[in-house]
Amino acid sequence: MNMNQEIKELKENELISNVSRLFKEGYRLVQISCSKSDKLQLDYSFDKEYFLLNLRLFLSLENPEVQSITDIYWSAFTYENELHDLFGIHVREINVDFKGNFYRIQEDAPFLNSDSIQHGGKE
Amino acid sequence: MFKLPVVKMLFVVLKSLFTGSACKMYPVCKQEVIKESRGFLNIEPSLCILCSLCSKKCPADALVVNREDRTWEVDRMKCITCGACVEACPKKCLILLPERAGSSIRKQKTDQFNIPIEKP
Amino acid sequence: MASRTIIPFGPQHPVLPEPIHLDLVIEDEKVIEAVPSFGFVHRGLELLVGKKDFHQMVYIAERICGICSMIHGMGICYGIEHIMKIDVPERAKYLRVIWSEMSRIHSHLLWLGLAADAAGYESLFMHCWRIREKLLEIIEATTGGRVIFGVCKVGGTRRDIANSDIHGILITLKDIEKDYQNISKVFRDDYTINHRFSNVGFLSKKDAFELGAVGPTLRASGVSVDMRKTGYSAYRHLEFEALTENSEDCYGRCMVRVREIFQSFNLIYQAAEKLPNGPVDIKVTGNPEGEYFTRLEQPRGEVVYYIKGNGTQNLERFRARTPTFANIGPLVRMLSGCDLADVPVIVLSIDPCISCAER
Amino acid sequence: MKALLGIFGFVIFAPLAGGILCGLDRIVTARMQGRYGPPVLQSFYDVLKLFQKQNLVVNRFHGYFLFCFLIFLIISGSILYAGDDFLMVVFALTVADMFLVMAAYSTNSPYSFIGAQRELLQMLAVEPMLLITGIGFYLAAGSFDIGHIVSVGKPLIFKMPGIFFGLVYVLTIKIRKSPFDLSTSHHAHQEIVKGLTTEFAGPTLALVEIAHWYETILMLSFVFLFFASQPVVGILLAILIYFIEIIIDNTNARVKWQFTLKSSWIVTLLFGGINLFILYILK
Amino acid sequence: MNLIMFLILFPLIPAIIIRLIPSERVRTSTVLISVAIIAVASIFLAFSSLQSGCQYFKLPFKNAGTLITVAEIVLAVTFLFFCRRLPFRKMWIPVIIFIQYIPVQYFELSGKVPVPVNYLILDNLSIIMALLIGIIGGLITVYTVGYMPRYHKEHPEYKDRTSAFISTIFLFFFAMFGIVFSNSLSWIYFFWEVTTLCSFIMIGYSRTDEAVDNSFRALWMLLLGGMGFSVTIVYCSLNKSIGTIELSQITAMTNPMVMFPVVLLCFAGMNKAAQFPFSQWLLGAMVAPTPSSALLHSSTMVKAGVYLCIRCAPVLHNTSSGTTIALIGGITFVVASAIAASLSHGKKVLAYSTIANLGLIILCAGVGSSLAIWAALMLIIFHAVAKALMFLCVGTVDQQTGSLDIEKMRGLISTMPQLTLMILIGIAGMFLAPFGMLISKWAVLEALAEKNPFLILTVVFGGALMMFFWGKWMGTLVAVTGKHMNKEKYTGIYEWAALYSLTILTIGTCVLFPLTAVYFIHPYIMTIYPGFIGDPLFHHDNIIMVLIMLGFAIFLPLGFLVHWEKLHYSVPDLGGANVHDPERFMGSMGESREWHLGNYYLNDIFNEQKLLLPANIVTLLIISIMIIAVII
Amino acid sequence: MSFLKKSPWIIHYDGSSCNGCDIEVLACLTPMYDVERFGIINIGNPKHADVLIITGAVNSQNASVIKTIYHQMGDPKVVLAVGICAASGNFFRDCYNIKGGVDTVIPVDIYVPGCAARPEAIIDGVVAVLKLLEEKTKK
Repeated sequence: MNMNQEIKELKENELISNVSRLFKEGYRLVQISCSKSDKLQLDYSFDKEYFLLNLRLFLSLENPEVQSITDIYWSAFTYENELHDLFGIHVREINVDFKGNFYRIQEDAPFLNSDSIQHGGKE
Repeated sequence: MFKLPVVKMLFVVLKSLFTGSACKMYPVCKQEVIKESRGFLNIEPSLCILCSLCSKKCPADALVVNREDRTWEVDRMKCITCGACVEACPKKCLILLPERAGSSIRKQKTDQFNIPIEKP
Repeated sequence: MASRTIIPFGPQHPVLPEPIHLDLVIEDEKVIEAVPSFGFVHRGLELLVGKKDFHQMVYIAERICGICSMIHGMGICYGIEHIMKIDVPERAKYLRVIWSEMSRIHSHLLWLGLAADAAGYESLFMHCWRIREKLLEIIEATTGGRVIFGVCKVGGTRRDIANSDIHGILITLKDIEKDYQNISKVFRDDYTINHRFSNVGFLSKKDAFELGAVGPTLRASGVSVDMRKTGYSAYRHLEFEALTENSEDCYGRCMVRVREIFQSFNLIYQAAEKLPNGPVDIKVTGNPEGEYFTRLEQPRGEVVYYIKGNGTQNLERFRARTPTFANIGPLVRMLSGCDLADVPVIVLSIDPCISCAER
Repeated sequence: MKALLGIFGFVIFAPLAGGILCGLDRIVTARMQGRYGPPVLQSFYDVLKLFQKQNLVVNRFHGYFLFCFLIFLIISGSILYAGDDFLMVVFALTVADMFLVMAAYSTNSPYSFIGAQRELLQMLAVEPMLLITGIGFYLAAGSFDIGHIVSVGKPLIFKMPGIFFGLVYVLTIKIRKSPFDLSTSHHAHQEIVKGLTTEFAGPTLALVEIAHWYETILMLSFVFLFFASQPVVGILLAILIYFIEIIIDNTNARVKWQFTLKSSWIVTLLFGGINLFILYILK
Repeated sequence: MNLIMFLILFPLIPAIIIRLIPSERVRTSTVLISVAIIAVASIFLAFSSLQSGCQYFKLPFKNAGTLITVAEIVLAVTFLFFCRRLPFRKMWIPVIIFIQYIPVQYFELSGKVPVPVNYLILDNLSIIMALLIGIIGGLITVYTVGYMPRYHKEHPEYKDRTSAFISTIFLFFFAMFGIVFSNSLSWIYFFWEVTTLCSFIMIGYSRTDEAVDNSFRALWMLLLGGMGFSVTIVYCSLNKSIGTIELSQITAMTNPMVMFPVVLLCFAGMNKAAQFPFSQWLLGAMVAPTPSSALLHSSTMVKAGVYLCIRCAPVLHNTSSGTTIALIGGITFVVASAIAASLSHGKKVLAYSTIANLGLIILCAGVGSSLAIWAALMLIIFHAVAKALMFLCVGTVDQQTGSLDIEKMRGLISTMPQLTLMILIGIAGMFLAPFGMLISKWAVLEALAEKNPFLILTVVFGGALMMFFWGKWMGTLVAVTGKHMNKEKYTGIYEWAALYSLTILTIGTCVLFPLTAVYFIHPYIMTIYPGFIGDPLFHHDNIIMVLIMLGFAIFLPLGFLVHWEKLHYSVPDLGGANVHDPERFMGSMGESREWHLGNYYLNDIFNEQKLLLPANIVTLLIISIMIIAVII
Repeated sequence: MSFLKKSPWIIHYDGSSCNGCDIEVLACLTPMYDVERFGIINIGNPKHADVLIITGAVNSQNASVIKTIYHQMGDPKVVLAVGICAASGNFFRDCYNIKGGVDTVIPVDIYVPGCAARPEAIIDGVVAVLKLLEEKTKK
């Protein structure tokens, strides 16, 4: 089953070239996700004939910033706005920029501030 | 332009007009109880050992086990009747019944059970 | 000399069972611009991984969405099992297939009803839901819940269907299928349904693929992508084809779902026939460590879970990319240029599950 | 005197009959959908309840317009039951509808505004057919006078089947049934909420409901006129037509305004026009 | 007789005074006094000769024919004078002038034209027209006095030529009175051309490029209509079986030869009444200041066209030419209504609705039965009153808000309650039962029902379309936006005087329509159709019903004054996306956003560009076929 | 005599719920449960509605929506909170974006428990609401 997935680590400046190569090769954008450990780990997942290719980027926790891929995959704006709202990642040049109003959460970037879990409960 | 099977819906509609409603008439007729249904968390107090495993396993924090007062409480307005506690209970004293909790005008609807000290 | 009308559409709106908001700019009922808005259902449950252990996360994952609950639960279990290298008993795999196909039928019937309702076809809505209720009875009798199944757990299933009951269930299912047959013909042939669905919400094959549409939305544009073909659970032992339509519009999306219901019935029959004996779960010890992307096929399309464990009871990251979320881009594209009356139909044609999308 | 009696009868009994008819409609609809349905008197309960509700308004204009709507609808029916000019009935009906549209406009709310637009479109779709019906009566019975039309010996349906079909076609629009319930519908699963009644609440909405009863009876009276020489058959057939409308309501999705307008105009031109032509030749 | 001559000639006096004395005070007082005199004179004329049937008058002096000939030559020279600066590619306009004047002048100078015996006619039709011109035209003139200074304040770029404008209006009265009282075709021809000249001057008033363009378009189109007269006069002179140029004699003939001149006269009439394919000049006239539009659309100019057609109606009755003319009217009615439904420019909508209503009148004239003429006359009266009111109201709104767009009139009832009420009355007068137009439409339908079911189709569809666009407009006005700022206070006393008078007139004509019918219209119809015994609408309780409805329509508005108890105010339903400001909602991007409502214009179906060309082509074809058929 | 209990019209708003309760509320309208027997219509328009049915918890964004809908309803009105999310917020109350049950923004009259609440439970709630409505009109 693992044959169906592959994770490829990238540097930040390689992202656009890789994504546009994948676009030309006929990959479908599956998702963009992020998870936080000591760094921010961005996963761009693409699919071609049930094969999942992940491009992985690492961003620093301080002022994370990444270039938008919406010029290549138009519909990526949903994921990128989500990244902005939940992780506070500044995505440059999104085609449909909600400017932090995608989810309209009261606190900024809840996923970035990991302690928000602790005082999250409101009885 | 008009495909003939436009009659299909006519058939369905007329059939249900003449065969009567499919309504269960719930408050008038009694609810049919499906015995596998997860509806209502109940406890057999005599078996409980106040281990509070159930309240630890509960994802919704609906259970409160108080060892000092020897009480076992379930808040019906928090319980999601998932059955995690039933699985966790070492004494098998919890059970999910097919009945369901009634509505209430209060936000909390706590059922408190006193656990008898006597253990077999 | 048309003049523009700018109105809000939702969040509270009778044709939308769930809150979604659109800013509509219309001209003679022609939509010039539609900007969607989200966050009315956003709960942030992905962060609950910090508070709940991975067994409890299954319950939470099931409550991402009440309609897709079975497969959400199954997805997280599947991912954790994969990370922990647990081999689930065969019977559990087949049972999972049966339940997920039941959930597909009930979800599609629900959708068909809502779509009919959005097109103003109230009686068809009622009949779809009447049939759905019969199925829900079976679901309740086997899982204990009507909408939240709660049968999946890490390492197998929580309940078993007794072999003696299966026969009865199959008979009831066949009845339901027969009943459904009439309804499916209505969807296929009815003139007004055609009028409302055909050539509405056009999404070309190329667009559908590039915009990352998933599920029936993608398949209705002629792209054959069905995650069940990856063969998770017992799907590798079952015979089926990914159903596609080439009309690239709401009618195609409707027909894909209409046909998938028959397919699901068929899959249930196959699975019930092949159902092996044996236990339904194995004991799980230890904690997950590692990461995995689970991809399953929900009624609404491909769902992707990213699960990352760090060796503790709590997962480090749980992310669900739900089909609706992927379909929002295509939805925005479809909405421009449609009629106001088509807006609900188009919005529904992606089978939006907002609570899935926003989690 | 007879005219006064007719008016009096209409004003008193039309809402009662209309309400019961709507109640029956709801039961039959429910049964067709596999449901059980509300009590027969449900429509009356609804209206009485609405009178007990708070009178919630956006501004005080629309209540006035709705009152005018009801008044002119009653006038329209009264002209019919007084046995006067058919065209005048249609014109009064137009005025009534126009007041409804104005009421919706005056609230200045998005959904009722769009509802009002659609109502105008529906009027646009309906009005030619209603007038043609009147002219058909003139050609078939020799007079626009309803008193005269009723007294014609043979049922007029045989002379004007095309017009009858056209009228039944647009009747769906008038009694606000699917597939043509564009501007407002009883069950509000519609893209524009409740359409032009969105902003009416409480007693003002009750006026709309009562007016709807009057309108239903008025429309069925139009149908009745085709069978006027046999009153019993006429009433039965009018009820049958209403039943057919319920079936149509339950076997069709709501169509778009383009279809509504175009199809009703085509039906009007085709069936109404040809029928008029034949009547003219026969005359 | 003297009164008629007085009415025709008197307007020349103020015209000259105003032209010569530029003082504003003199101008104002002259206008007011003259208007009063004209109005009183026309009313007096009406009361003195209402029951005396049709009267003809000879001229007391001999050389009237020569006088008119000289005047015609002067007129032609004036036209040519205006054409002097035309670019070469438009040189065909003077050519038209030559073509139509030279033969007529030749015939007249050479004495081949038969000399009419009765130069003047006075019957109820003339009286109705005279009343409309005298009263409504007069009110419009009064309005102009208040309007023009403000117009120039708003448009400092235009040269202030108010005196010329107002004097043109009086010249217009002169011409119109001339048309309605003349019986000699050459006289009518002369006055006809004077109206052309006046409208030319008025349209080109602002001297912008667009205005000049439009004025020349109006000129050549109207001259083309004038051609109908010149040919008629020549034909009538040549054809010995006709041998007269007296309109009353021509229309009383049963000779089939008379068909050709009558059709040509109707052609001229339809041209002046802006029927398709000649509608463009009237639309071009929109560039002129509002009073001139009001004048052209309501009581003068276009009414001259339909007046002529109605004069011809008895001949057209039951002929194929008549049906064809009716068909053109019907097509105009439907298409103009459809186009009006797709427009949001207030004045344009009014213009197309004028064209449509004139189409209806032409249709009636073409049918020519007694009831049709009854309807046509009613239409003329109601249309003139309501349209004048509408134009003046819209002009006032334009001055106060700076926009003629119907969309911008949303919520006008909050900002300009009185004016809005007037517009509403005007609109209601245009199409809504129980107001005037509806009574006429009713009559039209009843008239057509026995005559021709095909033309009925045009009427019912056109009527429905008309209801659509008026309804839209009415609704837009009554939308209560909650912005309460009175913008009306800048309206001047003259404007209010004219507006209130017209409003009262609109209601008055509606309430008193049975009297109008009995005292004005029935006698006229009886002169043409002696068998006419009052119109069939009057049987049963129809009148009572109409009056009851009218009562409701007039007295129900008092409901506004009653303060409803127990109202709870709320905000509009915006799907829950409300913010504090009821005019805004929470937009998708997380910012509040203003919601906005715009009417439907059904551009897919009814489109000015799409409909105009085919309608013009079809009507042009029909007219050509008709004329050719009549010649053959 | 109060006719309110004979014809309560409902409006349904989905807060941050998981859809489970929503489809059960809808299921109440459908043939098997058919609440139109009590004269209930899902009117979908706050101005016409008498009963506000809310499913799901309240988050920062839909709080204002719920408040707006509540204030747009004419008196007398009742609020029915369906499902335990609407009552207490379920386990979502620990989430960063959830304020808690419906009662944090508007007063709730009846709570219906269940996850997801069964149609029968909702009908019970509605019946309780009918009684409450009569009491409210008497006041």
